[in-house]
Amino acid sequence: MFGLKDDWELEVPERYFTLEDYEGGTARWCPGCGDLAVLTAVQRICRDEQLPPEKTVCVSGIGCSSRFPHYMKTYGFHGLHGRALPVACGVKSRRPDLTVWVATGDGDCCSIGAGHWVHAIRYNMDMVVMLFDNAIYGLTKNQTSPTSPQGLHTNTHPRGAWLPPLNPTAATLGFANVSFVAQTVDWNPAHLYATLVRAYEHKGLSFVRILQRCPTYTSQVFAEMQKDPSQLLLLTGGDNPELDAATARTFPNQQAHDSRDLAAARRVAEQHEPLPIGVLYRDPERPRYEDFTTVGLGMSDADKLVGLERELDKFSV
Amino acid sequence: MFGLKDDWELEVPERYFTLEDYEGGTARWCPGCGDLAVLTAVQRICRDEQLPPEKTVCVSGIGCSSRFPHYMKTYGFHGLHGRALPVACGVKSRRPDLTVWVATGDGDCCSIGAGHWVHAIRYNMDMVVMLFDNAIYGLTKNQTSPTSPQGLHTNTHPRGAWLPPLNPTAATLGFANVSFVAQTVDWNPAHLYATLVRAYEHKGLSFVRILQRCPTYTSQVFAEMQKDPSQLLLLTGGDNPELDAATARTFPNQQAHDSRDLAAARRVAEQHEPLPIGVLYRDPERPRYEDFTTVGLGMSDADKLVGLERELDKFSV
Amino acid sequence: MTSTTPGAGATAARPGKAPAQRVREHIVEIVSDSGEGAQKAGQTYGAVSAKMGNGVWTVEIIPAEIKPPARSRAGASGIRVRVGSEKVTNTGDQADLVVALNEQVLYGRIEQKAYKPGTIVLLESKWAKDPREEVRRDYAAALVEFRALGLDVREVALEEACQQVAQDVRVGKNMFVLGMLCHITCRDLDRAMEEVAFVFAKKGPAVIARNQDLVRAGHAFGEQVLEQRYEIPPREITRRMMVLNGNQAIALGVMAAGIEMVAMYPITPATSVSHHLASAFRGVGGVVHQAEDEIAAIGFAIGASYAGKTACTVTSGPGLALKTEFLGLAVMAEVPLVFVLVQRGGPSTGLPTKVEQGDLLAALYGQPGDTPKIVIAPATIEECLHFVVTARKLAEAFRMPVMLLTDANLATGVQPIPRPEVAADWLAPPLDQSPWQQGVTAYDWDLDTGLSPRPVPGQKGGEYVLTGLAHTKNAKVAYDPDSNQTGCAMRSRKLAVFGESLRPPQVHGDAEGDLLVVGWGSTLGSIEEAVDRARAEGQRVSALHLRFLSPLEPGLAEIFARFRRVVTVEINYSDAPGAPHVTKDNRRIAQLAQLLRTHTLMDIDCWSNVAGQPIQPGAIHAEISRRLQALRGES
Amino acid sequence: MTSTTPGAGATAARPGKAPAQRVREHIVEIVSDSGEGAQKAGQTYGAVSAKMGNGVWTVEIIPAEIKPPARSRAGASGIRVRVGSEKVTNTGDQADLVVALNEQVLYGRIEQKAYKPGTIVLLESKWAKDPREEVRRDYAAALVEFRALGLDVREVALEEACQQVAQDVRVGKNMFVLGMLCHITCRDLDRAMEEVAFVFAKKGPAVIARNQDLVRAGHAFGEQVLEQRYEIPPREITRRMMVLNGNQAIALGVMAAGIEMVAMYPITPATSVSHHLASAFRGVGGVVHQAEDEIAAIGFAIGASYAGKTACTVTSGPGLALKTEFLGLAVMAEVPLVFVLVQRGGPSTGLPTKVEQGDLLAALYGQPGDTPKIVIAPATIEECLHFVVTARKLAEAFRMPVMLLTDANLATGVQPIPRPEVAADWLAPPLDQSPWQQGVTAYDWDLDTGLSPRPVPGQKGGEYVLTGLAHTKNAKVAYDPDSNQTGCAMRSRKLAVFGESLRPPQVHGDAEGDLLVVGWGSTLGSIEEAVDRARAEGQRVSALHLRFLSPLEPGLAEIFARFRRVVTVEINYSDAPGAPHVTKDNRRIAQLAQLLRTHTLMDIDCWSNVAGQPIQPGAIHAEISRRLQALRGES
Ligand SMILES: Cc1ncc(C[n+]2csc(CCOP(=O)(O)OP(=O)(O)O)c2C)c(N)n1
Ligand SMILES: Cc1ncc(C[n+]2csc(CCOP(=O)(O)OP(=O)(O)O)c2C)c(N)n1
Ligand code: SF4
Ligand code: SF4
Ligand SMILES: [Mg+2]
Ligand SMILES: [Mg+2]
Repeated sequence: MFGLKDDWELEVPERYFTLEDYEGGTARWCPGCGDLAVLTAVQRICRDEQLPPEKTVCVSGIGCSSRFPHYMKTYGFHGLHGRALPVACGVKSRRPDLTVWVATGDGDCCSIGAGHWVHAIRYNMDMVVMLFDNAIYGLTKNQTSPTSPQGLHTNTHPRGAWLPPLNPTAATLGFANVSFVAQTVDWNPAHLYATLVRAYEHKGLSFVRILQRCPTYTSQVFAEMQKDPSQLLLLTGGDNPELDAATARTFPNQQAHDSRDLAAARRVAEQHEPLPIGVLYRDPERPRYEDFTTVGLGMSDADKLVGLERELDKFSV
Repeated sequence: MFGLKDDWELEVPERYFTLEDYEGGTARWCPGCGDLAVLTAVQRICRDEQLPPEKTVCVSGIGCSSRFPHYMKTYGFHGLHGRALPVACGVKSRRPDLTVWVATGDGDCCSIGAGHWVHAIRYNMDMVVMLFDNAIYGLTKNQTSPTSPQGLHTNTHPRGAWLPPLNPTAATLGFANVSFVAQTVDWNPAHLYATLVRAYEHKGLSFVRILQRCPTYTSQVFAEMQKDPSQLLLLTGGDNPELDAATARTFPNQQAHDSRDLAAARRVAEQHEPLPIGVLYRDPERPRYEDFTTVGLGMSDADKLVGLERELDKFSV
Repeated sequence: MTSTTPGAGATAARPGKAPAQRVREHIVEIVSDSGEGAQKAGQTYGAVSAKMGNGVWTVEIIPAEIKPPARSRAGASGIRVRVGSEKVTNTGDQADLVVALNEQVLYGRIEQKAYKPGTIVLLESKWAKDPREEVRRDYAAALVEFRALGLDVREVALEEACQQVAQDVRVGKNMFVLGMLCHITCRDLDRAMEEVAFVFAKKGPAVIARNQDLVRAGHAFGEQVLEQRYEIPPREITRRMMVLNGNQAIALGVMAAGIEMVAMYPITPATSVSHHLASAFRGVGGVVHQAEDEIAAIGFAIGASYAGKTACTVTSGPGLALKTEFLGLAVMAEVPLVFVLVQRGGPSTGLPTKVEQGDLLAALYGQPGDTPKIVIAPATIEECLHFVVTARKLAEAFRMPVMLLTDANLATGVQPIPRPEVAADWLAPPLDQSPWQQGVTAYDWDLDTGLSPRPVPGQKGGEYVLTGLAHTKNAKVAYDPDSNQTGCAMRSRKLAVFGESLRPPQVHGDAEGDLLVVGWGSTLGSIEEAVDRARAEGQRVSALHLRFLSPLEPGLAEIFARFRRVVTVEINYSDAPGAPHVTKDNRRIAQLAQLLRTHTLMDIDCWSNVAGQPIQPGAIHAEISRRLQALRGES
Repeated sequence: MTSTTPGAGATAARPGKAPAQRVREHIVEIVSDSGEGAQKAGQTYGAVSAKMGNGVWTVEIIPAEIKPPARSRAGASGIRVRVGSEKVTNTGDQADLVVALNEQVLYGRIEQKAYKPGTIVLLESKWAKDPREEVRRDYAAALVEFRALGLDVREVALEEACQQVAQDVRVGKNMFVLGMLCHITCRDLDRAMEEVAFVFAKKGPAVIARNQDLVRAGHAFGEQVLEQRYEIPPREITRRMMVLNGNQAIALGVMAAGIEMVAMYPITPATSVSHHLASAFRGVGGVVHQAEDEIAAIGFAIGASYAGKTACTVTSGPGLALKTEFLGLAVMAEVPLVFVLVQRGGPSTGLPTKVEQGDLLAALYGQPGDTPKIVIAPATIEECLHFVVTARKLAEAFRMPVMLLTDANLATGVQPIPRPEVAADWLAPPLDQSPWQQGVTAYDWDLDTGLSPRPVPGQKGGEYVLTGLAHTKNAKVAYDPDSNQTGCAMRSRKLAVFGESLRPPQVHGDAEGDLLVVGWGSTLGSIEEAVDRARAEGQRVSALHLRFLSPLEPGLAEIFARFRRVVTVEINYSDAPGAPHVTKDNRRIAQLAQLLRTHTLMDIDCWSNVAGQPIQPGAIHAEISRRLQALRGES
């Protein structure tokens, strides 16, 4: 299948993967950076789902968060700023056997990569897209991002960011063929983990916006929210993950949400105070682009040659 | 003001512009192409609003529809495929005195230009953006566009387009700082004209999706709708234009719509049968980017020199 | 002399069976408003000729607008067919015979220098009787103007004659014209009937019969139109041939190369490669991805290639511009990729449907930093097919992008070529998913050659992170001076190593002489034809055609040294030597010439233009003569 | 010899007042973990020196990560300050004196060849007593290793000493170090006090006083640290000076040039231009647009320029790649635009914070088709400011984009330069909104010069449609052969005409000799310093520095001809001559060398690397000596 060599066999049964099998060297983010929490969550999911490291690909753009693949001991593609999604889609297009994780920043995805974002949502290929939203350009040192709060003082807007921020979940919910949109925060490991598991389980493109602390540049942006759980609104029911009772109790605000209702999801996505977290929307029935791109994947050389001769015939005189 | 030469005077009072003053040579679109109707509507608005041709700039990308500026006798910028919006924003940024019209195609705006589309909506600069949506790549001869109906046979998808189409109005309504979204059809000149007038009047970026007939490649796409007015749903009330009674009567389906209600607008934007036309959404209060970019526009040379010396002082030892 | 029916300004004449004059070649054009079927008629005419064993080159005349208004000067839609006894390699000089369905469309062709004094123009005469006065006036004026230019205009009441057989003249006229041309140029009528049956096969027997009747009627009518007939004796066909254009050849090459993914964004004149693939690729298990833009297209292809799949992207100038950044990444991260660039007129949007060879330097140097890559340029339609196969092999062997530069001339030119014998080993080997060898790094550069094996996702133990940052052989990001120097050297080294497998190019003509004409890409046919003509006149001129632009084929300096003068002929911009303010010192020269100068330090001159047209052999021949004469003056 | 307090491994010593040794220059580095304030200390040290009248070059040492972990090898954060009696034009060779707050950060610097045997290293000694065993072990090992390399390591109990005055050592240590360095290198303590007051002005008198105390304490402590003191006699200051880096100079240049719009997208090392402008631009009525990406940034700038406003875009390699298509449009449609390119290590994402001169060919040839434009390269921080003014003038006079190539070396190097006398006529003239002259077309090319006046929206009667398609002088789309040829020729002609206003560049040194070293951009200081050293030794070597890359300055061939050998020194890739498989024939050479070869057909050699470091004068000097020796061998 898929042009695999005959002599290759999947050896999964003989192997058991531990967390270490996914740990690719010491992460070099700033102390307290939320990226680390996400890394840990993904490594745990890989372990819990026993994903063979060689069949797992982490794709990213450029930014602090896009260093993600370097800290995974899987295959990785740390490409160009804003271009994680086309690469990830290309990887998946003819390799449906690979598990694809995408790490992208608010600048990477929502600014320079915005066009690909619109279209990757529409392609709806089976992958988890993690938007590390720290409301700032981290790697280039403190410039305004599309999700920076209006008035935020940055190096490019020293008198405060001019415009109201873009809302990544609301925008995504307006794109055609959207199939999974969730929101979570890096500082609640249980919710983060559970949400990413849901994303992983969904067949199609799972878009997860992760509010991510950047203590170096935007410590103030999520500080309140982090201290005061009442600023979060836990979505429950529907496709939302079941949290253990202890974790669930830490959320004073909870709301049952029908994640199959697009209009409801859009309404919820507009909310800020408290900020909804959980699965906003899911539609398991949306067509996936790989259903088209994988056609013919297993074709034998003999069949290809027959096909080729047939094509040559069409031009022959 | 705005660095204009002292000896220049606005002579508008002495001039009266006729339609001819906006007609820039024979349009070279295919017979029956809907682009012509839009051109005529814009020329009429220019005349009716008595816009000085020299103060009017039409900006476009590349595509059949992007030939638009060539047929206007105003200033024009027929730039690069997908890049009409950044150019238009640049024009407006320091020339708030100019009226800017943008002509862009469904490929130009929603495919290659999608990233700029997201952000131009957010900048919300005062201009009218006309999306000529013929559901196809016209100029390059019949390739699938993001708005092509699923199953449409094109040169790149001879067995039918794979994915469900992107909905330009629904997407735009998900972008931050959106201030005006309307939808109309090229084959109803009264509604087209009235809608574009509303767009012109709105201060901020007015995004108007115009369903545009392409008899050459997608004659079937809007044919039914064109023949059968019951496939359209006329939005009324709120910011919607008042149509004359005769025109209004031709719409069997009408619906009162609160164009200040974003959720309602999004709901309406999802409707297809019948297809809503009119102003889906308007918010006159959104910040406009030119409020920031025009700061300092009128500064005198003397003041600039003072400012400059002050800056040099900061580095001086 | 001309039409059968008395029409305004048409002289009645009834020649008998016209005598056939033997010619070595003959160029016809059919020009009309768009939608009149001229192209179908011409293609069929070309196919008939190819089947007869003639050399053929067909090229469509495409108007700038999708559907220009009727009778517009810039709206010429049509086709040119050059038929010869020998192999025909280019579109040729000015036409011998033109069938024009109205007079206005001829203006554009005249502007493009398609005709010469003496070109016979068979012009539809109905306009002389048009109810609109301005039409009659324009028609009359054109007749005067065309004749003043020396065109041999014959008014022909085509529509009137056709009406007698056609249900709908507008639809049928093209086949009538086909028949007429078959008569005039002695094409085999039976083959024409066969070909018509083939072309209309899908439409059913009634349509076939109707069209065959039209051809027959046109054939009969042809007798009455022109006293001359031309015979272009064919050669016996010994190999199985295919008739196709360069873009179709590339599409077939993609399939034959075992490439399984082409990611693209529509752009003229590259798009038709994907049109063809979109319908055919499935037959060999491949897929076309129409991306949201060019950046995404190349990114998608690179992603697929990273994942071990053979991938290709196809574009033209503006698309190349957008792919610049990803192309640099592919070089840096050593991702195999076949990059097909169908060049068109530039700069910027330029002349989208016209030919230019103006992207050579952008391909070589366009990406910031040092980006060694292989750049090759097929010179014929046949090479368009085979070079894709080569490109894929090289991309994988050298773990780098390979660029294939063609142009609008190759893309749209149609020619019979030998049908290739495709072998299974052209196809991609199955994806290697065996465990990666322990101890081998992700970029395990052979320090001598720069070559390294490539791990592919799925290979256990090969896990690495591809990055566009400077990196070590372990694929680890590194900012130290030595790592970057080493990485750059290894990537560059591969070109030196590949270059060693190349042989010096063959000189066409004598190995020494007065003048060497150097070219690349689609100009091969015209250049060699021009050189052959000059050589037949006894001139000491030869031609050299380069297929490899990076690395260059070896031995160029030695070859050049054996000629008194070396000049490149290219379709791209160079300052005209005598132009105001242009000196020998500041002259901006053509792109290959520039490359060859820095490479050989020899005074390579250039002769180039950006007229957007294939360079005609006649024009090259004239330039050769001019230069040789100047040289004789010198010595 | 070392610390005042008995610490593990530190020898107690109490030297008296150290004697001051007069030196012509002195290079110090302060290296530490990030966040320890080393850069502020060094900048203040540099400013004090500049005010004293010394030549100064300061450059920050920036770690790859935002906040690398403490004590990490790649995490060195710090600063290098080169102080001289004369003007200092570059970062110099290996350091004379290093203050290191931990031993680990020294590894990265050693790797980057920043030190030499004999470099004095004042190393914080507290690590010897660290509670963590591995820290003590690492520290001990490093001492051995560093001393084996010949470094003159002196352990100093810095923190301990500082603790006696500082509220918080972590925050105060940098000022303590500043004081210590002021003592060792005989900096004027009063000026240092002034400067500290200036730096902390915003924080109020208490903070100022506390920091001044720290400086004083450090100064006193300095007496006890090192027996040597160094005196670098300054020269009298005759002009008002400014101390700034190249990016700040560009920002000031933008303001001085009357540019009113800078559209950019953040990218290292260009971003800081926009940081500076974002806070300062408002003072002269200008605005920075942070666009959604680089494509939008240049599009926005082009839009503003089309509308008659002076506009600029600033970027680095990957951004240049993305701007390729719009840059081509600006050339084609003749839109004035100042395009600042701050080069960094490539290809691809490469070495984002490191220097390279690798984008010259991409700037010149990166855009498909023929895209003549002016390309200039400032060679000094002062020129960074002035060349922007020039660029704007040229862009408007020649109606084309002007590219200004700087690099990370200029961007981050800090130097005193004469304060410019800004004139009102540097600013943009008011927008011309007077009616357009009847009968003048939108591209009313002077057929001799290619120049044309430009209508601006608002000008009545000037209405035209700018297009990237081939067009006539009326700005009408045209597909005919002549229009495109003419348009291309007119755009190219402007370069020839501009070139006539250039004069041959000045040779630094004798006008003839054995070796000419040719450079461009930021290497000026190092090259000339190296050449001066070699000349002082009696070598027949000179230097030539090019500021204009397109068009090239005239007379180069004549200048080159007066030297036996010509070699470019560049920071970009070239194959090493002796490397495996690299021959004279296939060697891939440095970018300026390539340009000069095709231009002069002379055998220009190159010496270049992609180590990501400024090329040190000592290294160039060594290379000069090597080459001259080889030459002597030859003759
Ligand atoms: C084409 C290009 N433009 C700009 C950059 C510089 N750059 C690197 S990362 C980045 C933005 C980072 O912000 P974000 O995506 O939010 O990621 P974060 O660092 O915050 O995780 C930018 C502008 C680049 N590398 N390439
Ligand atoms: C960078 C670039 N890519 C591709 C093209 C080719 N191209 C021109 S127009 C067009 C699409 C036209 O479709 P649309 O925007 O819907 O406009 P329409 O012709 O339908 O009005 C394309 C792909 C181009 N000119 N430039
Ligand atoms: S700058 Fe912010 S986002 Fe980047 S690593 Fe540091 S804390 Fe994380
Ligand atoms: S192809 Fe379609 S969109 Fe283009 S001009 Fe013709 S009808 Fe209009
Ligand atoms: Mg971010
Ligand atoms: Mg369209």
